[in-house]
Amino acid sequence: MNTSAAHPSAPTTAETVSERKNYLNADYGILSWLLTRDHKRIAILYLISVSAFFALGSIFAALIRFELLTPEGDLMQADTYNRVFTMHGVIMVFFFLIPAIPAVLGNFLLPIMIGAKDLAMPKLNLASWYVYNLGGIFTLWALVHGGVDTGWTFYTPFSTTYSNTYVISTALGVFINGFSTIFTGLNFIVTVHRMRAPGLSWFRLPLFIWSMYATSLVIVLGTPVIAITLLLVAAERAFGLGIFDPRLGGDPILFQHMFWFYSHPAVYIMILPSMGVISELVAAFARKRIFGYRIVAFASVGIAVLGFLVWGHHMFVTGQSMYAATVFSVLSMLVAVPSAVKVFNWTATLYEGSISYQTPMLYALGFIGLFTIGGLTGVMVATLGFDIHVHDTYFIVAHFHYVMVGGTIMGYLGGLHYWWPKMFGRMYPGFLSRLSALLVFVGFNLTFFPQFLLGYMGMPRRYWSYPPEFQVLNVLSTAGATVLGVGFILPIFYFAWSLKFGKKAGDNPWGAVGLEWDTTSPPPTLNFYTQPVVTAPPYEYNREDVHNRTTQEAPVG
Amino acid sequence: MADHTHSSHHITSRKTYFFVFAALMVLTVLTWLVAQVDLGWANDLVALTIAFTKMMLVLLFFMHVRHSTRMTILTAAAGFFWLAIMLFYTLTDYFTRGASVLPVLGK
Amino acid sequence: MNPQPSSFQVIPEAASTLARDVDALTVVWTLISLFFTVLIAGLIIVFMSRYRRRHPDEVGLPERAPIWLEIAWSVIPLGIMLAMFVWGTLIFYKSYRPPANAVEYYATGKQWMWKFQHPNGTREINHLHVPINQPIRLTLSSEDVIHSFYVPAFRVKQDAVPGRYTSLWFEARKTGVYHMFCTEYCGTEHSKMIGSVTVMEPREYEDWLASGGLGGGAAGQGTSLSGAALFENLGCETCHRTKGGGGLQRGPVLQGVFGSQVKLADGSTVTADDAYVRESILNPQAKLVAGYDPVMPTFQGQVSEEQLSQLISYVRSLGPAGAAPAGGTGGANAGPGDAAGGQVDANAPQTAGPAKQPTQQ
Amino acid sequence: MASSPLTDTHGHGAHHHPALAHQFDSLDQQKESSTLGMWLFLVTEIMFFGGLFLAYVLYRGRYPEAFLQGSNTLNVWLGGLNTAVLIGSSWTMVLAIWAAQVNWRKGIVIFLILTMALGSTFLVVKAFEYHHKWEEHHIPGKLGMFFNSPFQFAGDEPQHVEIFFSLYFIMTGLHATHMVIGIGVLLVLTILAWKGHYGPEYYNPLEMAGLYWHFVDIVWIFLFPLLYLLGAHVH
Ligand code: HEA
Ligand code: HEA
Ligand code: HEC
Ligand code: CUA
Ligand SMILES: [Cu+2]
Repeated sequence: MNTSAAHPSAPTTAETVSERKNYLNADYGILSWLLTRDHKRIAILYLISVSAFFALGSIFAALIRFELLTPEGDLMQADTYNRVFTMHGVIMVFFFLIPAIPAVLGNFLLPIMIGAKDLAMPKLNLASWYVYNLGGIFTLWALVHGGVDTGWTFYTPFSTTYSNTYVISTALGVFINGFSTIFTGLNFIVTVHRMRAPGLSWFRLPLFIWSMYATSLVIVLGTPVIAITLLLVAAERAFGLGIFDPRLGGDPILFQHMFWFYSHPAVYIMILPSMGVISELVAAFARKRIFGYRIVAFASVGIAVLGFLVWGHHMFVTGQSMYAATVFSVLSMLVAVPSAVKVFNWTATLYEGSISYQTPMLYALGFIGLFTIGGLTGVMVATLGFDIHVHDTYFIVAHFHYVMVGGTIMGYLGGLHYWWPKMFGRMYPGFLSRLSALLVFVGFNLTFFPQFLLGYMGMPRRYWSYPPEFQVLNVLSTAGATVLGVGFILPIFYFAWSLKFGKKAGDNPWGAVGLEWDTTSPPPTLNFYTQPVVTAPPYEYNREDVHNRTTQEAPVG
Repeated sequence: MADHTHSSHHITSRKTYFFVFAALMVLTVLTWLVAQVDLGWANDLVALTIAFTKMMLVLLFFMHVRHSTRMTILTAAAGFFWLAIMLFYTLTDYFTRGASVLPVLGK
Repeated sequence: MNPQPSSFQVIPEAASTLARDVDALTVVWTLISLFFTVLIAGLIIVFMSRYRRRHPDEVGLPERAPIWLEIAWSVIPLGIMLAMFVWGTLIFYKSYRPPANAVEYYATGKQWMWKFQHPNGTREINHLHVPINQPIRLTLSSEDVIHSFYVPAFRVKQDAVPGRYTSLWFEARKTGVYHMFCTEYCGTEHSKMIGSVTVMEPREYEDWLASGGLGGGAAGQGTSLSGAALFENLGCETCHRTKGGGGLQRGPVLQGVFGSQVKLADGSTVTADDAYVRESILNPQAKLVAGYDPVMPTFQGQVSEEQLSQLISYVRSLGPAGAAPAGGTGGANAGPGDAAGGQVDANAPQTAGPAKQPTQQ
Repeated sequence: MASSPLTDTHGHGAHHHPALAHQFDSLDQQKESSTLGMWLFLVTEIMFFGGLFLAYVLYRGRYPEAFLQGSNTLNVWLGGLNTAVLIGSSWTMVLAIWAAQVNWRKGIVIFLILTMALGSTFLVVKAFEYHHKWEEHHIPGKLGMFFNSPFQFAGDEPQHVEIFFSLYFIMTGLHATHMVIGIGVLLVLTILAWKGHYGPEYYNPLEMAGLYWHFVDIVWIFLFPLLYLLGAHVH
């Protein structure tokens, strides 16, 4: 992408970065953050909240893995274990993975990448952060009072009648959190429609924007359903209604339909943004236009739409009609096609590229590999005959960690490493960051690959103790988690370090093209010095005028 | 910005509003009247058709969909379409279950 | 009683007609996945080295995206998937429709145990004995939350949903003892809602049925068991656990109960003697212990008189301190009783709650 | 100017309307954005109530008799009255916007107050209906017990009728919650209109509140036949 006039007389050299007014030093004091309406500051606020929840969720993951070191449940009581994996799932899904990329990277970059001054509704954006934290407080309240033990899926009638833990406040926490997600999604759609810079037509949008747009569609159409579903669960529990209670004539399977109507599309809320990030990274580090740009863009929207038609694949053995199961199975295969197309297009982009192995690219390549495995096993479990064996076993646990951790988190970390210099104007250490990418990749596979085997051997999920023959693989998995944990903890330190001591990054450290690289690092409050005008499609690495700018690269480490 | 047409500041007249209001009231009475008669399977069909008509009146006139951009119409339509997806696929399960309750082959 | 597979194996024992189908599907799927994973990873590695950036100013070549390539890599995976879909669905249909000669068994899930009933009315808890080479249709229901019946060796799984019946079928092809799991999360003891399926030769199965159906988990062991083993087999110990065993205490700890004064829910007290224990087992709701819910199922019809007395003597053997040990008809400590014995021996007298302290000896 | 970041357009020159927010270039862009935003919000509302309609359809199909009986305990007259009241309030709502369009500022206030009055009438009638349900012991679940009126139903399938009432209370309760929020919003707008904020060139907030209000009306348009008229033919 190219702009006619970036910032003609604005200071451009790295030395003046700190003196320049930017969104970070435009204003000081805690209130200037808490009351800000600047999408970039809200992104930072979100970064802090989301990271805190990630840390919390990870501690629970560590507890799960330690408990499963031995067949007998000796680290904690069964009840405790059930609460631990429930809190792990709830926090990771609703309070980390769903907001992570949209609310942090999306918030920061979406207006910049389309050349707007801010999102269309800045107050709503700030409200979204507060609502998110309010939902978090409800959930944490439940946590400190003893937690919930329903699993992140809140299946009835266990959650409505039999569990004697804090289901209501957790459900309300997730319910409230849903509003924050909706606010973000709604804001993004409106912004993409109405605030694009002059000349920025739909097919000049970066693929990250396309994926954020598709994600937002899913958010807007899906989230209200989980809201009403969990509200019903809370109401049923509080008032003893019978909507999901078979003893009172209700139907527990209805709950599952309503839950998965949202929660399957929600997995695309998690993966689509990450796919968008990967498109940016692959283009930037192969210095090449994404292979089949339009098809990749349409694939995002295709996944978003088709993703609404497959939820029943979580219910193959619940006694769902076998005909409905058949339909859901075949539709699940259809939705895999656009995902496959994306994987192939990224790979093909590397062909004849000019590939550099900066940290973000390592994450991107890791993503492609791990997502492929996760996705393929997803299609395997979408096959009816196979799913009856592995449903609710560790095979499923492995599948979704491959897509969620190997996919989404790899994308999130890759994106964070890619745009970090833009967000804070500083570079992080190259060696350490590459090391952490490597640790994450190796640790991840060590943790979760054995779980595929465990699952096929028949180890059910949500088991606090298990028959001894499963121990070997569980020990392996726990060992892997330790490596993975180190990989996750490292960035916390070097990112923090970089804020103060990191090398000044310059405006375009990667020599990438895109509107975000045309403004300063960190960007000014209203993002640009002059209104950018877009004259070309994205990822134009072969044009002469773009070519010149690539010399600015400041190699890392 | 490629996709939107300039939204007109169209002013609907008071008369139109009144007629729409009156039509809505008439339809309310109508739906009540029809409900007194047992039409068998058509009970719900008639009731829902009337409700749907009323909804369209509100949408088109009171909510100015008549004069809005294609984008608005698309958005509203998407909402109802997705609702239909949810209802349709969920009910597909329930309505085809009978078959799987008696899954005996060759008997 | 738990199955002990001879060695570590990734593909679990394939012991049903369905297992082979599922395994074949798995193998083919795994090969396909392997192919695509290796393809993608291989291409990435090749491109990574071949097109490494050699100069900081270098850019990639202009992109050429031939449409046939896009079509090819959409249509080929789609074709593969559809083929696998058809195959997988056929297997699913097969698993869904029991053959006409299937024999009806019943299973009821209940927090946290499985109760089974054989066609002749014999009942079992957490263990199921079935004859080999005989299609068996299991109708599932649940008394409380959703459970899921899963036997990995048979590759079958079906949720037991409260308020309705679901079913599955299998035909075992190998004698042996196999794991049976509950795979739908159902609360505290979800991971303890496990048991075994014993596949027997038809003759042995008949013998087993004839012996009252309460043989142990091991195949062919048709002899009657001691009170301690019965206590485990009938699932008593899922509710009457020893203190410190973790999890939820659904029924009173039985150590130290016998001979003590028991406070009942209606405020009265009663001495825990043989008659009381017998009534507690056959008609649990008649005298409710104070502080507990009326959740204990009746075992009327499931235990023979002989077994009943074995149970009673076992409960008597649990204390209080100084009470006549063992003895009785069955000789509670005589049998194998490995697991249960180990569990209940631990500091028996101290575990009794204050309300149940013996007041008379 | 070129070397300083794009500054906030607030207070720059008289050609900018005071209501124009900094992130927008023109009032038109702002209006279109909020319209789209509002419609997207309504889409989420459709899906939100949609979940309830799904539950309704399922149980209605499963327990048709119980639903007929339950429906017959509702007061069609009050339901009908409320339908009329709501339609009337939708009418006054559009008239408030019309008043803004023709620059009749007092009219805006009058019509907004009328709308709120009708909305409140609806809620009052609803409260009477709820009270009546309470007297008849038709409040489902523990809620009834809490209000000292445990659920009782003399006809067949009391349990399934209880499901009807659960849905009835949740659907109408959430609808009423939306009304309360709507009235709150209108109250703010009335004050702003009183202060003269709205006129022919800027009445966007009225339009947005109107969309919301009409949507709530539409929900009721469906609730009325589905809950009240369902069993009207069997007496
Ligand atoms: C980021 C989240 C994410 C993503 C992206 C996916 C992606 C997919 N998932 Fe996954 N899934 C989860 C998160 C996710 N899933 C979670 C959290 C659960 C468990 C919930 C719970 O119970 O707690 C779950 C469970 C789950 C189940 C239920 C299993 C069970 O409980 O029994 C199923 C069944 O169909 C399924 C299928 C799929 C499919 C078909 C895809 C597809 O979209 C994948 C498409 C991708 C590819 C196919 C890879 C790339 C393609 C190629 C390289 C080309 C070659 C391909 C072929 C020839 C096939 N998933
Ligand atoms: C974004 C989503 C996400 C993420 C990132 C993870 C991350 C991890 N998850 Fe999680 N997981 C889920 C989503 C996620 N999970 C969901 C939805 C479920 C289902 C829940 C349910 O069934 O309801 C689940 C369930 C689940 C299970 C199955 C539990 C069961 O069924 O009994 C297991 C078991 O191994 C597991 C392991 C892990 C591990 C090892 C990681 C690792 O990636 C984590 C790596 C991190 C660390 C190892 C710790 C890092 C250390 C710190 C941050 C410092 C503080 C730590 C200490 C001081 C101890 N997860
Ligand atoms: C579902 C859980 C459950 C199972 C299984 C169960 N019990 Fe109980 N049992 C209880 C509960 C709860 C009580 C206390 C309330 C009551 O008396 O019914 C109880 C009470 C008793 C008592 C009286 C104890 C006292 O303190 O006075 C005896 C004896 C007893 N059970 C024996 C058995 C035996 C023997 C078995 C197996 C054959 C068994 N129980 C199986 C739940 C169970
Ligand atoms: Cu029963 Cu899990
Ligand atoms: Cu899914």
